[in-house]
Amino acid sequence: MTMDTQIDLLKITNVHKRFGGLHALSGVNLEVKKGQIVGLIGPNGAGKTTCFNLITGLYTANSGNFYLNGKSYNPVAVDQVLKAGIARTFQNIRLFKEMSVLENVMVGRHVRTKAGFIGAILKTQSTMEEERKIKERAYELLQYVGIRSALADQKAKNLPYGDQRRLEIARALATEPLLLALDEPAAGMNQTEKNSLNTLLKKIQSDGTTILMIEHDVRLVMGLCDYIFVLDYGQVIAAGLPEQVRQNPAVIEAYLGHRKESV
Amino acid sequence: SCGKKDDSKSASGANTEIVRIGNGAPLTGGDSYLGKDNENGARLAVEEINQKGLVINGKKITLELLGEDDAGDPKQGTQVAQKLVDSKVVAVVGHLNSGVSIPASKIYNEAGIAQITPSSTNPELTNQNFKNVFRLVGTDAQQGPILALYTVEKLNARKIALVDDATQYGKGLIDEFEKAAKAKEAHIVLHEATNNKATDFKAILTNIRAKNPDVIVFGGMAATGGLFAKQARELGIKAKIVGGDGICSPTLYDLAGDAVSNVVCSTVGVPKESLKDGGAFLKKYQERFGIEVQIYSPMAYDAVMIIVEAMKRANSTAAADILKELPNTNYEGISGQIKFDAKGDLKNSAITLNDYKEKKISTLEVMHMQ
Amino acid sequence: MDTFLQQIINGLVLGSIYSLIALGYTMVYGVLGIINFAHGEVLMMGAFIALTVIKVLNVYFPGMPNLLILMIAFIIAATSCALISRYIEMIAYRPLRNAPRLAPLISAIGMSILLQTLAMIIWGRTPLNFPELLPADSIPMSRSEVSINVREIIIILTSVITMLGLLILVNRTRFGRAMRATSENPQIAGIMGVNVNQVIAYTFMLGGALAALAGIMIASNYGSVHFYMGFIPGLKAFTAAVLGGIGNIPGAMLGGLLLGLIESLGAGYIGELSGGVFGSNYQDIFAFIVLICVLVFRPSGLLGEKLGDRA
Amino acid sequence: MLKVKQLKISYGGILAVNGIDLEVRTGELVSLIGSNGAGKTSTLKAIAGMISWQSGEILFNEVPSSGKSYELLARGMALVPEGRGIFTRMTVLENLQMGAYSRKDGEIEVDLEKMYSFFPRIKERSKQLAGTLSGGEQQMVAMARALMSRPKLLLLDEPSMGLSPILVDTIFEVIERIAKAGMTILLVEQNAQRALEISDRAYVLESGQISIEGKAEDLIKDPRVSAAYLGA
Amino acid sequence: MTNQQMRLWMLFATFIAALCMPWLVSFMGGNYWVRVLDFALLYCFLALGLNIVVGFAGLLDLGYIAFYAVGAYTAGLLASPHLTNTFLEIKQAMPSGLHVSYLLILPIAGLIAAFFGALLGAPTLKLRGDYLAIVTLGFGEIIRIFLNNLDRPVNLTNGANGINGIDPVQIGGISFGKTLHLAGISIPSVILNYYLFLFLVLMVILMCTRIQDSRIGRAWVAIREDEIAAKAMGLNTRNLKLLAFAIGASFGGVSGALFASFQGFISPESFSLSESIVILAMVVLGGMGHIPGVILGSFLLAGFPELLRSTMDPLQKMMFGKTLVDAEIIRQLFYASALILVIRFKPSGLWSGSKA
Ligand SMILES: Nc1ncnc2c1ncn2[C@@H]1O[C@H](COP(=O)(O)OP(=O)(O)OP(=O)(O)O)[C@@H](O)[C@H]1O
Ligand SMILES: Nc1ncnc2c1ncn2[C@@H]1O[C@H](COP(=O)(O)OP(=O)(O)OP(=O)(O)O)[C@@H](O)[C@H]1O
Ligand SMILES: [Mg+2]
Ligand SMILES: [Mg+2]
Repeated sequence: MTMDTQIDLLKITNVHKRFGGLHALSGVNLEVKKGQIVGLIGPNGAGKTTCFNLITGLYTANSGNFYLNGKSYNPVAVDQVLKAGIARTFQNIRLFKEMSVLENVMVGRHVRTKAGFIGAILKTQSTMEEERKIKERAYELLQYVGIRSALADQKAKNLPYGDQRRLEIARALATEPLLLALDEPAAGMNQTEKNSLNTLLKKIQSDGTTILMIEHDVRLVMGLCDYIFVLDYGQVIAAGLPEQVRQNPAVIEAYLGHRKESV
Repeated sequence: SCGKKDDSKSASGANTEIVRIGNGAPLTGGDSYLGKDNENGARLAVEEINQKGLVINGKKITLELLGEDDAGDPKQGTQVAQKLVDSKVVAVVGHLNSGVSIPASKIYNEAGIAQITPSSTNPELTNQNFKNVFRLVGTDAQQGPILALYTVEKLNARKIALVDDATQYGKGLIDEFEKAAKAKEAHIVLHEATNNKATDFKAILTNIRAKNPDVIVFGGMAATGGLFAKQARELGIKAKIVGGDGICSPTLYDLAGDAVSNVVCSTVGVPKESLKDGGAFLKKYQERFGIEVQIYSPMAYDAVMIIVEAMKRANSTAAADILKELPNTNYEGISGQIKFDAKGDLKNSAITLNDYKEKKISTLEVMHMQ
Repeated sequence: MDTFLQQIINGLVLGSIYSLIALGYTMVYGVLGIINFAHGEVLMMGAFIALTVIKVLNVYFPGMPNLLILMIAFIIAATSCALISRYIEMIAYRPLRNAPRLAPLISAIGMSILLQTLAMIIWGRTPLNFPELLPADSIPMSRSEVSINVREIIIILTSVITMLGLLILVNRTRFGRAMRATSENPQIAGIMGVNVNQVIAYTFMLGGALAALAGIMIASNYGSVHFYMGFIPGLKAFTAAVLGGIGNIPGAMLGGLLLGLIESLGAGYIGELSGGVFGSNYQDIFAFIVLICVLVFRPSGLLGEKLGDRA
Repeated sequence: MLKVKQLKISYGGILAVNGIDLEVRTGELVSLIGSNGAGKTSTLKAIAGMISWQSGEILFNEVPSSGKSYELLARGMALVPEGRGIFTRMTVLENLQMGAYSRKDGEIEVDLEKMYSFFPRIKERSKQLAGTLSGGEQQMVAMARALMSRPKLLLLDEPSMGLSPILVDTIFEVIERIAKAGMTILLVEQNAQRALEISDRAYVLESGQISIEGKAEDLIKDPRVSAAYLGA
Repeated sequence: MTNQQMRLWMLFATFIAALCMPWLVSFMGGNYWVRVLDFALLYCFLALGLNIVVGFAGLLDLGYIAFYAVGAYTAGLLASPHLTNTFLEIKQAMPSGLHVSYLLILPIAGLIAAFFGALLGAPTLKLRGDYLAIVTLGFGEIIRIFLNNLDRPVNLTNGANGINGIDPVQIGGISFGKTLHLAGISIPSVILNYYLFLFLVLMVILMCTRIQDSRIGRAWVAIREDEIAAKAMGLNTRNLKLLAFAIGASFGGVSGALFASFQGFISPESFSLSESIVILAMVVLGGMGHIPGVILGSFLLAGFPELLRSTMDPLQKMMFGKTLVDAEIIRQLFYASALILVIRFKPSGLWSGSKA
């Protein structure tokens, strides 16, 4: 571990979120250290996805402070959050279904590029050049997450499920995030597919991207994460290294259950 | 008769010739009951002439009416105009709406074909300095002042409420009325507007009721006017309702019911019953088409007649010759004596004021345009 | 004050008519999620059919009481419109269930034109008088000028009762549950044992009968029937349904009443309010501006639920 | 009870299921496992009459399927669909009532109580809009709803997907319980390990074809199965 | 490579065909058909503009005709005697009337329409589907009603009377409103306008294709596909939607100005709701979001009614010897049935270009 990992890349403090009468999050604090893979687990309806939605600006918090890279940020405009460096995937896959696989990744490059419509109409040199680079990078990313380039022109909706998950990750990576937020990336995968996801996430981590991940597969989470937060009823009930969390009676009671095989 | 072939010179007999007259009017859409009425008027005339037989310059002439649907849409209007021009019509009866007549007139003008509108009242139509445009109705500028004269002087109205339907016709009429009435120092208590697709007039009628006018002048058509009169009665309004030729149709009393007794409306020309063919026309029309004459079909009928008259005078069926002769028209039609001024508008025509007695239009008074 | 009260009454009557139509729109929307743009035309057919029945009855059974005539006319018109509506669904909408969202819009437009043209062929182009079968006796009011008649009261009551009936049907009955299930997810409704095609067909038939009712009310109120008569009220009712939150039954009622009041008060007072710059000719604008303002603050209408598209 | 013969399903020309045969006998718990996109959901949907199939035959209680889901339900088949498919805008109670939609007998109330005893959690929430429930609660509602039709054959499509470990345990316990009580079940699961543990027999579906079938306890030990689905 | 060449040849052939078209048509069917082509081109212009909003960005717009109106009235005011007749101050400054060149009017019309487009877009950003539809529909009606009534208190639009005497396009001394006599050939005004429209439509097609393949076009499609995911990918959906509205509207504005010059007269009747619906039908029936499809759709829906107009009556006469049913009624029936049938069998449009 280098010194780097001790810096909080993301830190949220005392975050509250209400939906009508429902207190979905009450006073949540999280820190994600640079370079780590951090897990966010908890029972269904605990508020994990809500937490993601707040961090990425899709929802607005009722109160709370957000810091990215040591600087305070106000997650109200999703595009601003993304520019600042947080990209995400969705619990229910949300690809641009009718667009091609490649185009999905190219859309991810949007925030890091700037050609306008005038440039497009006039086909200016710089626009063409930028377009070429977007495409090039998109192909690289497909390869990186392990989608065959033969599939690049397929419609996204026609990909197998596992590849759709990978594509979502590639699309998120295209935005050059500092932090990649994954909402149940392994949902609906079988064990073998989960294993290869495991490998991919490790590669992303080692290439310098920090990961915050929601996941119900305990084996995957425990094997992958450097640190884990457990959420229940909108509150952090436990946090620590995987081993610590696994032993925590509150966590066992609310989340893990007593069956040994699942752990 | 047969009109399959495109070439108008080839016909069934060697010595007969098919001569085409165009008609453009909305045959679909909300105004189509008026448009079809116009077409029917023209068709009746064409059929009558064919029946009687027409010989021009030694040739037997069969008239053919090309009735096209302009849908009341200016764009379709120009397409229809172009189609009629391409089909080599010798003259055109149409269109119903001023908004269509005006752009179409440019095409007829370029082609040198006469256009006689039975119903467009926008003064702008004949202000374009086109030599080929004629109209068989009074313009707004002609009808409005006469209605004002009647309302102020004959009905002794002191307080007048105005309602227009925000169309070119209704609004044009009311604006001209307002000008003339103000000149006669009448007091306009209210000027309300609605639209030509409205059905509910209670809101504006309530406003009118609050002002308690002697007369309400309605600028619009019978389809709305009938409902207007009926609802006025329901609100207990006793003021007379005065309107132009647009509401002078059987539809008005169909829709207004008893409330029609309160209505006075004007028609262009002298009363039809007083003309030699007027009453007969209404009957023939009813027999031929199974429906009643609406408003402008007598003018459309006359339009065909004066085209034929012009052919006879020119002894030619060429469009240019007909056009040359049309300004000299002096014809007693079923809509009255038809003469044109330099612009192509009706000269010295009469306007008749009517009310409804026993559900029939009946003449109150005949006045002359200034 | 008389004027104001009168305008409120005018608005309520007009609004009830809009509500009545909007209820039909909303119910079909509630189940299929499509706007049945041909609803206005079904309404028109209903009015014409009722008129024809009335004329026939007048010829063969002179002296039959008005209310009985009207009942018979309504029953026949409602049945016919239910069938028309059902066939519209079968021809224009059913094949497009899985089509892109705008496809049914196109066939609905086609249907509208078709029905208008058919009406034009059958009943001609001229507006026809619809006899006064509902009593139009003025109801005595304490204020001299304010007037409302029995027919108008009947119209207001009809729309309120219709709304209540629909509310009960949708929320309290087994068929209503099937409707709601179908609306949320027809496939899942199917595996619950719901015959989805049948539910949709019945919903359309009910919609058709409602349209006939609305058509007869409009025709009675204004005394006029015309092949074009469905278009504008259809549009207004669509606006009303959206204003209230489309798919929501009380919303349709509220939207309709509000629209009627806005139009009435708008036409009544906009002239004074704007110092004569605007007049009653801006009546329609008023309704749309209110609509836009409402939707800016409540993007799913007044009573429309916020269907959070969850991330 | 259920026989599927040479079933083929295609989506716009793409063959998703390519001629499979399978059978579920009365009282059995059979699972169908396979990787993503293998065609498991498609197969279940075809059996339940939610989608039409290209060729082949589906026999339910010896009678060919009409392909109409509402008829199949009336004949005793129920499906807990992938992704739960609860009616989010209805209350929990109404969802359960929908389950009993085609029943006309007077014992609906009795069955409601029975469901509440299976899943005490949803009794607390019976008046709540189902859309606001947590994922696990929704899954319970979906199961209970299917049971409300008193099915003879229950089809389950990935009932554990997206659930927390503790709920996965609960769901599998319930499945075991109802199977023991005599219900015939066809179970589709990604969690192959757990599914095989409780099943009598199993089929493995690979790119639209059955590659392996047999007793569940044999399949768990089968090296091909453990390599591909158990991540060993 | 040869594939590329094929395409080039095809394009070239189409282009030549487009050039010869009006002569051919005018020779065979008369200028009426050329005029139909002219309007088809104008519709094509409009449909391509609407396609940006509806097809690319997925925003249902039922009031698109408003921008056509804005463009038409811009031309109407800047290139007719109307303003000088009503405002004496302007008359004193320009006694012979306002006759601004179309080289200026077209961009101005585009810009003003774009402004209105953004104006419509702003309050509607949060609305979806049917809610957006009704608001845009309302917007279209609002514009039309204003045009119809803005003759008082000051006469800006001449109200329901419309504006007459609008100049035809004039470029380098050639007036597109009159027959041009050039080296012994006379080119009728409809053909001149055809070339003008064709040129501009080709420009628009080029623009549309380029935008579609650009970063912006991609972003629009992403928004159409899934707005939340698009936001999460950092797209500024607000600006992008406004941009779509504005660009789409500017196309409408320019074509409106062309319409005004072509007709020489405009009135609010031309900008009714049904026109908006017709244009939408062109886009949807042709193939939403697919440029060739949209072009096809606009030509078909502009041409088909006219085809029915000229065939229904002769056909009846040929078959039965007389007119049994009024031509306009058959025309309506056919038109309506065609809409229903086409969408029934081609729910995503005649030429949707989806590879699926
Ligand atoms: N848009 C919303 N409107 C209303 N309630 C919401 C909304 N989004 C989330 N909730 C509620 O907030 C709570 C937390 O939901 P959230 O989706 O964050 O749970 P989760 O921890 O991600 O659960 P799961 O593991 O099942 O995905 C739930 O009760 C949910 O119903
Ligand atoms: N509606 C559809 N249209 C087109 N293709 C489809 C459709 N539904 C499924 N497919 C395709 O059919 C194949 C089988 O899908 P199915 O959903 O049956 O797989 P599955 O085994 O249930 O996978 P999973 O584990 O992801 O649920 C996949 O390739 C899928 O992409
Ligand atoms: Mg979640
Ligand atoms: Mg599946």
